[in-house]
Amino acid sequence: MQGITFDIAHMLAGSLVLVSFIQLYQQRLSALLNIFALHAFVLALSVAWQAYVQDAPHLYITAIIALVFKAIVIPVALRRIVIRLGIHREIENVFGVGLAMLLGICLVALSMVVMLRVTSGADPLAREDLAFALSVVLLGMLMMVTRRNAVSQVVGFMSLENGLVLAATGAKGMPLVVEISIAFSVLIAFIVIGIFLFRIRERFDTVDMQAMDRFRGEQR
Amino acid sequence: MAVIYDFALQGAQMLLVLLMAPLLTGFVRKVKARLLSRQGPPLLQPYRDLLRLMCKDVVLADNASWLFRVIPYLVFAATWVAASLVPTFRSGLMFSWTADLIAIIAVLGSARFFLALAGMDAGTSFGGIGSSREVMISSLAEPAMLMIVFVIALIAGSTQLSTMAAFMNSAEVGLRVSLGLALIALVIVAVAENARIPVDNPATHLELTMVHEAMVLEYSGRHLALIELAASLKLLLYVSLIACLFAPWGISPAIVAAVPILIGVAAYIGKLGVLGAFLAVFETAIAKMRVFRVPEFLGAALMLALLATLLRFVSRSF
Amino acid sequence: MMVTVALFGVLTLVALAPIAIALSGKPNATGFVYGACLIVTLVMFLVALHSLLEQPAASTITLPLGLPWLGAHFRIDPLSAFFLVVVNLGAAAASLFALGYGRHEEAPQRVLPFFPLYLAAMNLVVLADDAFSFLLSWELMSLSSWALVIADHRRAENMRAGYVYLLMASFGTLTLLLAFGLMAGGDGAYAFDAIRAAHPTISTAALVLILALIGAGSKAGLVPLHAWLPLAHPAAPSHVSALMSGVMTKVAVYGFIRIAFDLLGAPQWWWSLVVLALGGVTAVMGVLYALMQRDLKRVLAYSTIENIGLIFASLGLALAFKAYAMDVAAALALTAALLHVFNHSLFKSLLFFGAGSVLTATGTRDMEKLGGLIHRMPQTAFVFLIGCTAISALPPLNGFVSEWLSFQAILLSPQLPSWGLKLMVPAVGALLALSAALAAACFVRAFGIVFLGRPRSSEAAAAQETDTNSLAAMYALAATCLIAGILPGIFIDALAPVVQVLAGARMPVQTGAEWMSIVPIAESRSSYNGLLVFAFMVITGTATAFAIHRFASDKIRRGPAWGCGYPDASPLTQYSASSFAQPIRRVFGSLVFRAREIGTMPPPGSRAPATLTVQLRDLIWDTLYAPIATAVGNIAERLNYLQFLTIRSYLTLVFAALVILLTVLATWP
Amino acid sequence: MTIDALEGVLLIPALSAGLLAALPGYRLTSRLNMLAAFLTFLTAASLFVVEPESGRYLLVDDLNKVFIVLTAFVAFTTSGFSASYIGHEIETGRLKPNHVRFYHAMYQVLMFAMNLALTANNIGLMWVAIELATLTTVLMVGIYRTHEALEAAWKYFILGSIGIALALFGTILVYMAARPVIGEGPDAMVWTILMTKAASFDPDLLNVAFVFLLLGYGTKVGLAPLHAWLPDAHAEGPTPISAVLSGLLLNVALYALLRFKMLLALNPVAIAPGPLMVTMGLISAVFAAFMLYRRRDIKRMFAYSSIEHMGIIVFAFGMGGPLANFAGLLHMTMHSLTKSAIFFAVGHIAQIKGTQKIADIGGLTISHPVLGWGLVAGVVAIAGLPPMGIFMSEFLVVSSTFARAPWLVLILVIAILVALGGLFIKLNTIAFGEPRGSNAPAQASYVPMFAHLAIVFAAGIYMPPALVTGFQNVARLLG
Repeated sequence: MQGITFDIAHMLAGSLVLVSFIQLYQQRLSALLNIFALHAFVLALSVAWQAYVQDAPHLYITAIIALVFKAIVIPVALRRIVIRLGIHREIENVFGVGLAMLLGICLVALSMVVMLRVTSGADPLAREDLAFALSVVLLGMLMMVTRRNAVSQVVGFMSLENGLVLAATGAKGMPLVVEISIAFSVLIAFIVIGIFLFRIRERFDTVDMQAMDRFRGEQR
Repeated sequence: MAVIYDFALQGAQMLLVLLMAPLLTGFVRKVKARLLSRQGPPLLQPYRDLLRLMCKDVVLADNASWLFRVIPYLVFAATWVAASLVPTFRSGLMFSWTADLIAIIAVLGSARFFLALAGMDAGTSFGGIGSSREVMISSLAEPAMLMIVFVIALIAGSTQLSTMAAFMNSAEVGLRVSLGLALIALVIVAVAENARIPVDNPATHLELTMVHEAMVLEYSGRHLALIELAASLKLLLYVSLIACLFAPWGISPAIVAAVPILIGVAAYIGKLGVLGAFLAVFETAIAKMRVFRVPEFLGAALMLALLATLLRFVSRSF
Repeated sequence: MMVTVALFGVLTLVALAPIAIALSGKPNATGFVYGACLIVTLVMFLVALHSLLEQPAASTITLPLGLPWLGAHFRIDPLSAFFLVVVNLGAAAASLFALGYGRHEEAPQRVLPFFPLYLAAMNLVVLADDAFSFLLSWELMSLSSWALVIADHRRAENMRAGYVYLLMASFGTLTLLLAFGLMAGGDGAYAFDAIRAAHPTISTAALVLILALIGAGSKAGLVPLHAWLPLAHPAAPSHVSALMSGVMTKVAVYGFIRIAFDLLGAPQWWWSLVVLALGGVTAVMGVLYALMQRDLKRVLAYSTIENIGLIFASLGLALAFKAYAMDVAAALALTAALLHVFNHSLFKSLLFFGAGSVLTATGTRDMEKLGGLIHRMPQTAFVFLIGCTAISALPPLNGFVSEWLSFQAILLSPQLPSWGLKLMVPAVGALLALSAALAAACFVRAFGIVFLGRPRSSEAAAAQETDTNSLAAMYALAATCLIAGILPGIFIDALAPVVQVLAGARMPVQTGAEWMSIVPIAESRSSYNGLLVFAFMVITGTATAFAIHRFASDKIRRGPAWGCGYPDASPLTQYSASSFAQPIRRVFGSLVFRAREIGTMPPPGSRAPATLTVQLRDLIWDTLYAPIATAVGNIAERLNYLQFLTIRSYLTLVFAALVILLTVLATWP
Repeated sequence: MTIDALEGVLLIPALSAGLLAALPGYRLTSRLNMLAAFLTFLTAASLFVVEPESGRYLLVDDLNKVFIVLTAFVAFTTSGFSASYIGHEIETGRLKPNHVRFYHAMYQVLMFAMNLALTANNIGLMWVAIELATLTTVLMVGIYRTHEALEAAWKYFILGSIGIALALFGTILVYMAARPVIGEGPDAMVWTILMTKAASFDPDLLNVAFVFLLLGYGTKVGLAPLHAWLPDAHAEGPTPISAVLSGLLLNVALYALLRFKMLLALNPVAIAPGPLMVTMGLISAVFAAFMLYRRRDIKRMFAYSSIEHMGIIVFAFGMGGPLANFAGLLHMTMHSLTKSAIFFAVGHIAQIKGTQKIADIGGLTISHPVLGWGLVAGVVAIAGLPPMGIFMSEFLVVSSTFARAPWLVLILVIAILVALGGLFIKLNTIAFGEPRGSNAPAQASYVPMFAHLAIVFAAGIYMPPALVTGFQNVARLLG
């Protein structure tokens, strides 16, 4: 029984990393948003499984939040914004997808080395989870760094947060306050980003950050 | 009684240098003239010149200040005091400890300092040219002189001229490379300090080449006399210095006796004659150099003296 | 007891600062502040003199200020008493001078609050007995003088001078801070008593000495750390310049002596090599720079560098003797250094006062625009001349005495066992002799161009004699110069307790010698009697004058000077400051300054003027300071790109930092 | 039910935030704001007199007492400055009345968040509080709605969010490390419990956790290369917020770092956090020092100076030892007071001259002597010149660590010197020379600025023994 629960948790967490890789691979905004929905969905599954395994019903709430907000509401909202603002569908990458994937693999390897090395005393479930969570976090950051487009950066940020949720749920017995705070932070993040996107729409003609960088405050 | 005797001897020395100075100048002139197959002025001519100048009116430049009038007395006093402190016929005179060799040189430096100021007082370019060249020459001659003092003092263990003379007269000295170098350097410095050929020509009044004479160009009458007398005293001082340090034979020790003193006086006059003649020969044999060759000339003296300080360890009795 | 009185004086000075702010704009503020400063510093001078001469045991006090667990320690021992004498004598003279000079100030409210603060800070440095109080006062001294340097802040060059000054001062303070950090160790034993008790290892002590030499040397103006000095000293109002040059550099010397002779314990012989070499080079470089300047106050500032070089050379000699336990010789060298400290504070203040009077009277410091002031300002000229004679190390004034003592100490060098020193010391002696001769040239030039000849500008022609307060200050200093020159034995004996503490021995008692001679070792070795030299010169001079006037002629006629046949020669045909320096520039300049003279001669028949341009390069600035400034500029320019990155790039930085740190962790053994 | 001082410093701002959000009129609200801040300060000060029991959620000890009182004090003086500043902004129309309502409410929310972060006895709660403070300031920075302000807020928001995420990850890791020892549940996040058991935590996990916490909270502290938000946020927001950011928020983040450092210091096997902090501190100090030279915006320049000082403080704490820790605390306190005083001055200057461009400001000591000399005094203090308090802390940092790590301290000293050069080269043009720009008379209260400077001055010469004992206790706690 222990083996199967562990395997399933492992599989779900691993697929989250895989979905992160797929995100990295995406070239088009709409596809990226779809994949992000998938990402959130896998997260929800994983959290639900943890809730089941740890016998911690409050984690179901987190799973539901992840499912409803991240997998459905946000992708829909972002798609609307994309359509309404008429943002270029193509995503500009800083460097090629191949290199990004390669870097991603390196990051995953790094997080494995770091995590597997350090938590030798902890129970394996949490340890695997943490390693995957760190991978997801790092991949999310990589996406933010390699994409030039604001919407895809927001997506990168949110997949980073997914990694955090994964880590938090993996930490057995972590108080509820954390999950709620994550949910809150994502919510606030989204709201504020939304406000900003609106403002930016008012003031700037594009959400591409390069254009915004013209207003650097201090002229060279 | 002894105090009076000491006073008398010190006074005698003061008078002696004062009286001998113009004579030495006259003697050098005479020898030089003879070497050039000229009759030359009489030996006593410098005295007559001085007396004549003393009695003349002073013509001051319009712009000359009080300083200009004070300086001749200052220069004369400083040079005379310095010259009186160099042992001539007897060492260990009453006030010989007033100033050691370094101080004597510094007193001469004071005289030159004021003379250079005098050159600038009238507000003409001549004085300026003379002063600026004079300080350039002295800025090299003075360190060279001090290095020479160092050499001898490091060997003799004293800067007190009487002690130094006694030491140089003793068997302890021996022949040393560094002393030889110091002597050459001292001669170079003496030539430069006294504005002799090849550094300067005391007889010329060709404006662009002169140094000392340009500086005192505006002086006349008694002021000029004092400055000329100071120049003669300075020459005498250097000759006495060389005599006292490198030919200290015959100088009377500090004892109360008449005979050694008489021997001392005779030896002193003899040394003046020999060295004066050397100077005349040297001056006749050499041409005056361009002003900007002088630093090299004096630089050589400085280097020789420095070398001598470094070499003083090399040969104890070589 | 003494230290309490001194601290009370300091407190009064500090309290004057807010009073000065409150009084700003009032017409009598200047008189009040300077008058109060004068009284306070005079009292403190007497207190310091009393503790120096009466030698009560070191007087200490600890106040609950400064570092909380340590408190602020203050102490008067012979060394600090001596420097208190120097500081307060200079300060009193400056206050007296400023009573007159300060009235001409454009913006007194920018000077008045900082002046007493500056005096207080200098006193505090000397009084401080723990590292924190010392450095705090040290930096406060820099800061308050910085404020004084930029008092005339509308002139861009003053601001630049202040900037360079503040940077170099902070550099020095930080270096000293490092030195104290080493001496106090990680546990913070900052009290000087604790530092004395600690015995640093040889390498630590050596490092401390180097740091102290850099730190105190940069404040004192050792080449090549002198660059700020000729900029800052002239920029300040003249009474402040006098204090900066005459007194503050001495406080820096105090810092070095305190560390090298007192706190560090027994010196190593090779320390002296460094100090000697720096001292000798500084002396020559300083005076060569001085000879090339045309700004009168800058000449004086560079001459300060020369004198600091002399002092440090003597200190190096003292260190050498001390390292070999030749205490008597060390005492001689140290006496020479300390006496020169005292002497230089006298005549440098005097000269700066003179320069200040000239500046007030003519409105310029440019020597090429001055001349002939001896007619217009005879009294200033007279005292300035005394200052010039003294600083040129000419007998019978005081500058010669300390220089003579240095030479006597140098002549003891054959007794040193180290061959390096045996060969080095005479070479340094040559450098000192060279610098002394050049100093004489420099001050012939300074006095001759400024005071003699004919006025080179209408301002110089219309100059007025300065006021009585200023003159009183200058006369007082000139008289002290003369007294110290003809009766040096008294001053040497007064220094004996200081030297006894630092060198373990003292010079023989001088005041007992017949006719007030000074005899450093033995009369057969060397002696000098300033009183007799002076008396002989006065007697022979006046006797001669009397005799000639009485028996020969005393008539005077006036006539035009010989002008080579040209009528009405313009004053500009006189020798100028630059032309006066030309022979020396030719001799030394091509090496030291890369001096080049570019002359253009118009073709025959042309009426265009011929021109002569002299180019001098400050090699130390070019090779040391300019590259640092350029490097800082370049680095700043490069790093500045980081201000203009996109958010994504900043994220990349964060990301990179994270990845690097994780990698470090992953590979941590 | 009685409310102790600890709850008081949370409740007063929280309640007044609600009140201020509801009330119109800037005169009234700014006074109320001041009143609330003053009450908070009084309450905080009472901590020194009566120390309440640390509870399960709130804690008080020597370390955070210092921070709380400092925060409350600067927040109070800043509210005073803010009152006159905002008045001017309303007059010139840069801010609308409804913005002001929002502003004051946010000001109190910010105070609440900071106090919560300082008093929280739970690593999760502390995290929440710091995030709340960050988000509040994001909104305040963007309040002018200009391109630059929005861009600065956006930059702040994005970089801050990354910091939030990293810090959360670190917090989770600490929990993971504590769980095997303390057991599941909220206990494993309570400071007081964590501290007693830290020795037996998994050291490797703590190491990773500290990396994330250092980067996460380090972003808020403004350590290079995580600093990018800081200069722009300082430059584009209202000046009172710049003062609060530099003077307080950076401290609060630093406080969090220090707490975790204490935790790690208790674990004998964990890599000492020292080297990491020392490295980051040095990088920040050197980097910020050089950045001063090319600044053209007066507020941005002082923002970089804050980075430099944060670098020095982090360096001091990283080096550790009773003296260096003492120095770090002292430096932090003095920097808060001085930097906020400088921002008060800068705020008035920018309002008088109508610009923040250094090139357009000049000769202040002539045109506005009080303001100009106040700025000079501030810069003198911030550059570490005596007799101000920062001199004392820099003295202690450098002298106590030089024997241990000479090369590192040498770098620090160079940074200090370079920074001094950068500050004064700008000060020279701002405060001296011919006056440039508008000569409008200043209508501002200088009391907050000079109050700060007076404290900084006094601390440089005399520190009350009670304060010293407190600092020394904390220094000992920090290891």
